[in-house]
Amino acid sequence: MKRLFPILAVLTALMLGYAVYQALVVAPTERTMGDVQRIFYYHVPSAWTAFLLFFVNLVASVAYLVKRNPKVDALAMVSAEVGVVFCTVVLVTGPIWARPVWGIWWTWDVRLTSTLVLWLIYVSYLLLRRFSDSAQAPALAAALAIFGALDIPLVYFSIWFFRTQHPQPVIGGGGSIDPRMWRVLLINWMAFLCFALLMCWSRYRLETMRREVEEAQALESLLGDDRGPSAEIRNPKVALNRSGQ
Amino acid sequence: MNSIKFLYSAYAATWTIHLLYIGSLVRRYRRLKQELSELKQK
Amino acid sequence: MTDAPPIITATNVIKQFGRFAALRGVSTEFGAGKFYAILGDNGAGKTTLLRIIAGLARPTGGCVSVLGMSPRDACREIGYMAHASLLYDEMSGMENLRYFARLYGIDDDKHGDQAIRMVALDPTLSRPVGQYSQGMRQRMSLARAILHDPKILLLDEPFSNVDAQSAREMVTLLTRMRDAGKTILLVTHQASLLEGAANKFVRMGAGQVVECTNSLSAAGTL
Amino acid sequence: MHKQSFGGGDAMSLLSSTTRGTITRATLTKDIRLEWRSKDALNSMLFFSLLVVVIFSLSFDPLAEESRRIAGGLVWVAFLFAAVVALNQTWARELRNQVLDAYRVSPAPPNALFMAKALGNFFIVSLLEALMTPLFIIFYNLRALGPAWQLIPIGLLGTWALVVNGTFFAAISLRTRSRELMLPLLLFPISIPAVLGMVAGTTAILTGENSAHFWIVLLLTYDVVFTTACLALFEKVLEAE
Repeated sequence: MKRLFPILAVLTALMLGYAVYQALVVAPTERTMGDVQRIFYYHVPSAWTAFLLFFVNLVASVAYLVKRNPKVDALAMVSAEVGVVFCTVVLVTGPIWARPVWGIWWTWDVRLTSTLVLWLIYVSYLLLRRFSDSAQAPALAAALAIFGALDIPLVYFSIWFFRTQHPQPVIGGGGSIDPRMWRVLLINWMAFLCFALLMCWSRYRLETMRREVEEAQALESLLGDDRGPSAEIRNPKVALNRSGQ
Repeated sequence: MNSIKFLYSAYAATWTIHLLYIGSLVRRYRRLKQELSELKQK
Repeated sequence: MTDAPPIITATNVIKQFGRFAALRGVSTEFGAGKFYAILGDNGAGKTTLLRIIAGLARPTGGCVSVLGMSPRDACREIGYMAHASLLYDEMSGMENLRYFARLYGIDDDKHGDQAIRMVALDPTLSRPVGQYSQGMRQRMSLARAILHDPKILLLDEPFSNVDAQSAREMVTLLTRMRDAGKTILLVTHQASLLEGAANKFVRMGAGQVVECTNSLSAAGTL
Repeated sequence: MHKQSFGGGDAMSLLSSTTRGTITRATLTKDIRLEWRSKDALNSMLFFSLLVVVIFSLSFDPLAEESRRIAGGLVWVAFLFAAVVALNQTWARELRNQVLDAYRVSPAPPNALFMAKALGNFFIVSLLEALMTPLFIIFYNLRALGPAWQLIPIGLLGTWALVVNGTFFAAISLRTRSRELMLPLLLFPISIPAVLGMVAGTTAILTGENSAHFWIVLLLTYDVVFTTACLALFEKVLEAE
């Protein structure tokens, strides 16, 4: 497994390079938008990757509540974190694309707004993980992930309806996409998927390592020679959990 | 065309975000390594 | 380890709170109808072990069985008392017990009345519990723990806020309950109070059971 | 050695569903009685929302026509913030003297506790809304141009939407390091569709330009979905230790 990592890394780098070449040189220039349309090859694959990762997070969260397997919990947290990174890319590249094309940075349309809400929900998920201690975080975070997943269709519907009531400047593009564009898009998506996998992999290894260190420190806290006051006094976090059941 | 600078800035932004994240991973990894070596010394 | 049939069994129980461990592999048994004093320094894992037996905390590893069941399933046979009173300060003793009785599916006032009398308090007292003296509050807390007549009593530092006189009265109460057939596990660092009262002294250190003896003198100086 | 089980069915099967109702009722009466004796949550919330009304009305000078368009947003944002004040108090009483542990060691189902808390919060927040609505009407010269009776289902469904998730996330955030700070951070993102439903529905009725039916259905769906989710997952939150 460990040998596979550098191989995958090299492969991903090659793919990403090839994908950039495809996106900037090979793909045909769009008629109305011009070259700026090439942002599409970064924006859309990032969105798909983010959604996929959030879906993985949901599956892992449900699985954790059923099986209580700490490895599944690590997978849930890793997919959420990398998902937020890709979602950030979507939210940053979106306005950069919108500005030259629509003349505005942002519009409260369905897709933009629900992606923003999705991002907010998963940022709150990561915050919850950061602010709760590691004994309780998995179950709490899993519950929040399920709530988030239930929320998304409602968010989409409500905003969709809200927008149809209040007409917006018509958003261009649309229509059918040139098959050559499709090909470039898929190549880019594959490259970004590999890249996401790579990041998840490293983050997962980091998380496993963090847990190992934590375990070692826990043992140390119990056996160390400098064991003066109780763990509760030295670690206010534990004391708080005791008092705040 | 002027819009080309938007294209480049979008690509640059994407990679800045990814590199920042990878940087944070490396930083966290280093800190863990250090904690691990401190633990081993004890 | 015990001469009485075991009623609580802990098998290789591990508990970790983030960077701190509380228990690292506790395996022990508690026999029916005995009075156990669980002793040890702060941070030795006494409270954590008790909370796991009470079903309040989930062990990181290993398992605990009470009467052959999981602690949660055995909850009707467990009475739990902590150094905090576990009572609503703004309500009177009887009002408190009436509410907690409901949680056990008990509808009448008889059980509450009986429990309050057993700890030598007056059930008709209308003062809110917040205005009780420490000793009285502690006894009311015991009344709450024995409300549903459990087979097992778990007490976590019951003497931490009370004067010596009240503590001695409490010990007498507990020995009487032990004689009536209850199994008692009491966590404390004031071991001397239990000399002659407890049947077994379990000493914990660094998240493990260090020794289990029949008298205090053998349990080392504390 | 049997496997240690904390999961769903065990604790619930200990008591029948009728006793579950009894426990919910007992907990609710207990909470209302305690709240009546101290009036902590109610007083702080009332004063807080009065402040919100006054500060909002200072920030612009509404004409009847204009205020109709924005009042929906203002009213619900004010209620949302006031509700957070009340929701943060929900579990405070159970933490004092660690009474929550007494509930947790009993065979009483966690669901019953959740339902009692959510109903209690619903009661308090509704009371607050009933007291504040006249203030809004007076300060902003409000008069509905659409069917005003529809404001009642929107109010009830919207309040339940805030309260049911609020109670749940208050239980989550009380297990984190910075309890009171965490609640709005978790609650607001999830509540966005509900808040949009309340605001847009109220505005539709006040201006009389659109029908509010869609928003009522949306709020109803939201309530059903999240009440089910809360009841299904609350045990996992309560037992997370």
